[in-house]
Amino acid sequence: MIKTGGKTRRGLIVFGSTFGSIAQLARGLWQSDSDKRWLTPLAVFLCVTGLLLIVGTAVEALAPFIYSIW
Amino acid sequence: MCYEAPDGIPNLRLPGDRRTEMVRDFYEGAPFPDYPRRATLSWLRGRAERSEFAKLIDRAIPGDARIVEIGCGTGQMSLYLASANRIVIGADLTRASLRLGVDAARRFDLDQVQFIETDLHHPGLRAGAFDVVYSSGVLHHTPDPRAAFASIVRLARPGGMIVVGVYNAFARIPLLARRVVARLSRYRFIPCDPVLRDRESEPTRCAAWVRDQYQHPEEHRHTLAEVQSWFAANDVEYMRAYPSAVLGEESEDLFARAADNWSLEGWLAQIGWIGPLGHEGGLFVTIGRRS
Amino acid sequence: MDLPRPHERPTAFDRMLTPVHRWIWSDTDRRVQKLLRFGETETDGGRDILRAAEVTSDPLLRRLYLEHAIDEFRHGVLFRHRAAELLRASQTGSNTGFQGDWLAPGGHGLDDLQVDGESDQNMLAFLHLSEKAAASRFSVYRDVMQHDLPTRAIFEEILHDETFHMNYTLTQLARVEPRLHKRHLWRARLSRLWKSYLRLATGIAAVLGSILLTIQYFVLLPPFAWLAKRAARREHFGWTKVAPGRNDSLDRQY
Amino acid sequence: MNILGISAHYHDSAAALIADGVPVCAVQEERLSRHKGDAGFPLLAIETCLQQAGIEREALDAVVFYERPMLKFDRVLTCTLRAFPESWRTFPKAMKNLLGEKAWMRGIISSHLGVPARKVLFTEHHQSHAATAFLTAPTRRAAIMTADAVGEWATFSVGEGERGSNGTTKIRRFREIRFPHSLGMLYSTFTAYLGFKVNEDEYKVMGLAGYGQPTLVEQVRKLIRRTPDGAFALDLDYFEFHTTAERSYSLRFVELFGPPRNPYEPIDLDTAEGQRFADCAASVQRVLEDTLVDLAQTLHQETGLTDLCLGGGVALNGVANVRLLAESGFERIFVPPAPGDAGCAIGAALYCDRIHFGNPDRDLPDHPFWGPSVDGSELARIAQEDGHHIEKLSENVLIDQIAGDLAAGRIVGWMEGALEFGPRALGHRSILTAPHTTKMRDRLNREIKYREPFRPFAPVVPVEAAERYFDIPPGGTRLARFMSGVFPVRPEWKPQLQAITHVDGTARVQVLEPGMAPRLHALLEAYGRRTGIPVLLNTSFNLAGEPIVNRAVEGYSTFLRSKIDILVAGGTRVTKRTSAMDKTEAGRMKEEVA
Repeated sequence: MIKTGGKTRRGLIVFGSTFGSIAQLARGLWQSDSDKRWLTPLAVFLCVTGLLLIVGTAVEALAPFIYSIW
Repeated sequence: MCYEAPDGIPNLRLPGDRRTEMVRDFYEGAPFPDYPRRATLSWLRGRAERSEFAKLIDRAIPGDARIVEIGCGTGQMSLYLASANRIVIGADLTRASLRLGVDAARRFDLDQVQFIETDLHHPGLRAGAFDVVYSSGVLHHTPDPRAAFASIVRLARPGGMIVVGVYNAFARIPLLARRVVARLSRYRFIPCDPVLRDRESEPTRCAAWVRDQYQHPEEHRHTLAEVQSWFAANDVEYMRAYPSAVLGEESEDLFARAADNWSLEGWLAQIGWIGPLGHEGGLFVTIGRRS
Repeated sequence: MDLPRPHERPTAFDRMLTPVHRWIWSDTDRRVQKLLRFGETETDGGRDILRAAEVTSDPLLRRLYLEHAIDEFRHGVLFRHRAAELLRASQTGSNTGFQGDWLAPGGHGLDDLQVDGESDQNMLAFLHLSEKAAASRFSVYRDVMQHDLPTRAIFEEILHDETFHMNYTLTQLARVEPRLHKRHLWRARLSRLWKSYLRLATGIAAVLGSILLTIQYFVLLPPFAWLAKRAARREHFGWTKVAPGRNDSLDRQY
Repeated sequence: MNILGISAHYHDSAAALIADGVPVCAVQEERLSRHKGDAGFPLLAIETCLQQAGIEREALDAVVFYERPMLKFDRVLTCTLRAFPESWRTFPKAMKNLLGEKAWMRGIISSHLGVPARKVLFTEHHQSHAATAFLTAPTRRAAIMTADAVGEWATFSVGEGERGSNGTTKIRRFREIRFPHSLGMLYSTFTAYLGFKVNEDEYKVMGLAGYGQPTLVEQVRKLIRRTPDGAFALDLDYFEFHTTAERSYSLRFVELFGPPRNPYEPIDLDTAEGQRFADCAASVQRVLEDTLVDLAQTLHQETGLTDLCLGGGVALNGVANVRLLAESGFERIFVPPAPGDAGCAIGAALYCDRIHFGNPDRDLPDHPFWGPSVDGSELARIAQEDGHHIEKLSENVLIDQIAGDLAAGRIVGWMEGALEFGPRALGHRSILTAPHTTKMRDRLNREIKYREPFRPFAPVVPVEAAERYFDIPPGGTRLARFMSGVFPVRPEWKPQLQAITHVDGTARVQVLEPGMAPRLHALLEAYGRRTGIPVLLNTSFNLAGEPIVNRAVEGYSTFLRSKIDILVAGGTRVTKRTSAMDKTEAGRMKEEVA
């Protein structure tokens, strides 16, 4: 049986991995052959919003309050 | 015993009281729901399985069960349930509806369904003969639902399942509110009815819905606690409700006992039904096991 | 008359029907028919419980079931004998009139229970309930049998056994499946309420999230949308070459 | 080296484990979770894979996800921007969906499995399709063509694969066609228009096509035009799938083809309306075939190879596959048993093994049976508990008895060995019956499968006898191995094979080699000895709307809930307690009504 650990713990692992993924996305867009440099700031910004979503799902109980950070 | 069986539908009905006759006349005028002209069994199953409940109940009933549906109307549920080695008796007050059911059964080549015309107070069926007694959207249209319930329970064998769908007092509030407006405007204006909106392009189905929901001559509404009291009075063990009356419980096996039966939670859940069930008629289903 | 023992108090329903029962048992013919029928159901019940004793893997239960089954068989014999006596006494022969069967139900046939393959818990729970129901009814029958003392004595004796059956099934049920303590039950209930709060919270969060994202959409996206549309217009239709190095590294997520 | 491949999150999740270059286990999540088309993270499937291989998570050398999440995010974002401002409703949903979860696959996989993030790798979606198609096919060198609805950006790609003499493997994709121009989307749009479920019921369109005439080809060609460089492009005015999630065809589409079908009304082929839908289906099918054939011809000329490997969901279209075989110039066509997204789990893992780690090429067993095995004694135990009639028989007796049952017109639920990977039941989880009469087809439809009457059932035939009953061209046997082709039934046999002959005289036949499923082969031969025709009707062992059964209990409950007469798992044969008295019982009940 795969033990997946608590939801919060998993959320933290996912959170930790996001920065590498965002960096890859930014690098990819910046160097892309179809010239999408202009998309990079928006994509990165939205990903940061996404971090909030991850935190929101990880600590469900406080989710409504997390959004008030905004 | 002799009985008449025109169109292959035995007539076991005794003349009823005035209010029952009124309901009968109401349905005799417009059998509902109708079958499309070339309906097939796969069409019926597709249509039935739009409802999660139909799928769950089909899964819960064993393959060799004997089922009686009280108030089967045109028999769509009876025909849907008539798979595997099940035997289904569909009983209704209204011959015009049953005739449609018989035609459909013939067309679908289902020989394990028998439709009978009868009254639920004197069903003329052997007591204790059925594994499942199913009755949805019927009891609340009888003059005395509690008594009607007592008489259908007898059809189930000890240990048999009773599945009863009635209007919920809470979940029907939105419709009652709309009905006030509808009556004031003499049914010219019915605001925010999602079913009517869906059927915008089909005037006959719209009219059928308005007739059934807004102009029914006999209608009662019940709470879960009320239905549970019927159960208790008739030696029926309460199993669960659909939608579940346990907060946050997903209904999977309809014939399994609910995780809990806590009345406060039941009330909270019923208030919660106003949303999802209130959209349509506000029908909830309670399932019990005859002890 | 001695007071009924705690577990053989009739239920409200049965108490309500006392006059009916009194009427049913008042007539000898009816009494004979009923006793014969009770004799049958008790014997049937005994057979089923015997089967349960054969099936169960629990040695203690096996012994108790056996005991129980023997009791039931004995009850059957008692009922039949008494009926025979009454028949001989009345000399009228049996005359089936209105039986009032459903008004005065007898013991418990187990015909609705598939004894084989039934778990011990289910079996015990079932037995407990049916014994309880039977005890309730028999106590009413006993009470209305003021005029027929021998029959009353039979019910008295059977009731004594029923009380034992009722109690052993309950204690065994508690042994086979130790009941959760009340506190556990409450904890379960509260945790469910908490979970439904969580769902509410995530629901609210989802709505808030949608609002935030929609605001972003209209505030943030327009200039990028313009750029995207311009780029789309310049994009050619048809084949796009797959750059040779694109699949070299499996580490890439982009 | 242990490599886990995962496909998840869109439809039909799956996991596959490759150990030392050979698949050990591959299974779709739906078969375990029992939710049809389960798209969740395939935890159960992963667990099964690890169990079957007998390894712990720590022993995994790599976990490969079948697409690149950030590239997908780029595509979704770009398309949303292009559709501004109509896309305002889809934007929050899409962003929550992607950024709330799916974009962070590296973290999700590593958090679920507890493997370090650096071990989580990614292949491109169409690269995975190409790998599934080429690496599982017994060919040294082949052209590769993949087509589906959409992966990240690509919807169609061509390339070639090569197994070198020194054990190295190469897969090179030359070029691709990008979203929103997609053959899969074109077909899915018609699926939705015809009132079927997108991503699930595309085969119904194919079945319906047999009843229509391609009279609307000109109209369909307006939707998809060929570009000067030989690719294709959709005219987006007719579509809405790239802007909204609600509907995939636009008002102009409806103007062109008429009102869409109400999904809840039956199709009546005798009316003009019903015929119009059949013609629509036939027309889009024809255009799909024509386009594929043309693209494949170009690829053939370009590569000069004799073999073609097909991947992606479009490769499930058996009619198109046969036309490709006949007209593209390729001599052999290989379609894997699971060409769709679920199959990518195997492809991604194999690609990682052969190309990323450069492990030497190995010949793979050429069968689809990679799932958990069924246990006949488990069936015997539970059926016995319920009092059904069971027999444990030796191999020969069992085969002979089942052949007798089939010849007597009984419906047999057949379970043996490992579960199939992929959408088709290829003889390990099948419902088998005699294929001779339309009566049998109608009985199956009425009592078990509840299919639309226009959908045909498939036959299975031993390879030795295939030519006798079916008109299979050279190379067709390979397609028929995994039911990937539709072939004509020989006219003289049609009266004896009514239940499996489609209205256009074809059948989606499975040609069975003895080595692939020896018991089923033996059964076919025994049936042939009894009846003279070694052909059986073979349909997947499930009820309508449910996934194919996996374990004995699921087969058993399906058996009880339907009118399957006999259930076989391993050496156990079960008959129903009540089946014999079924009719009398019904009669008695009806009497009692009085």
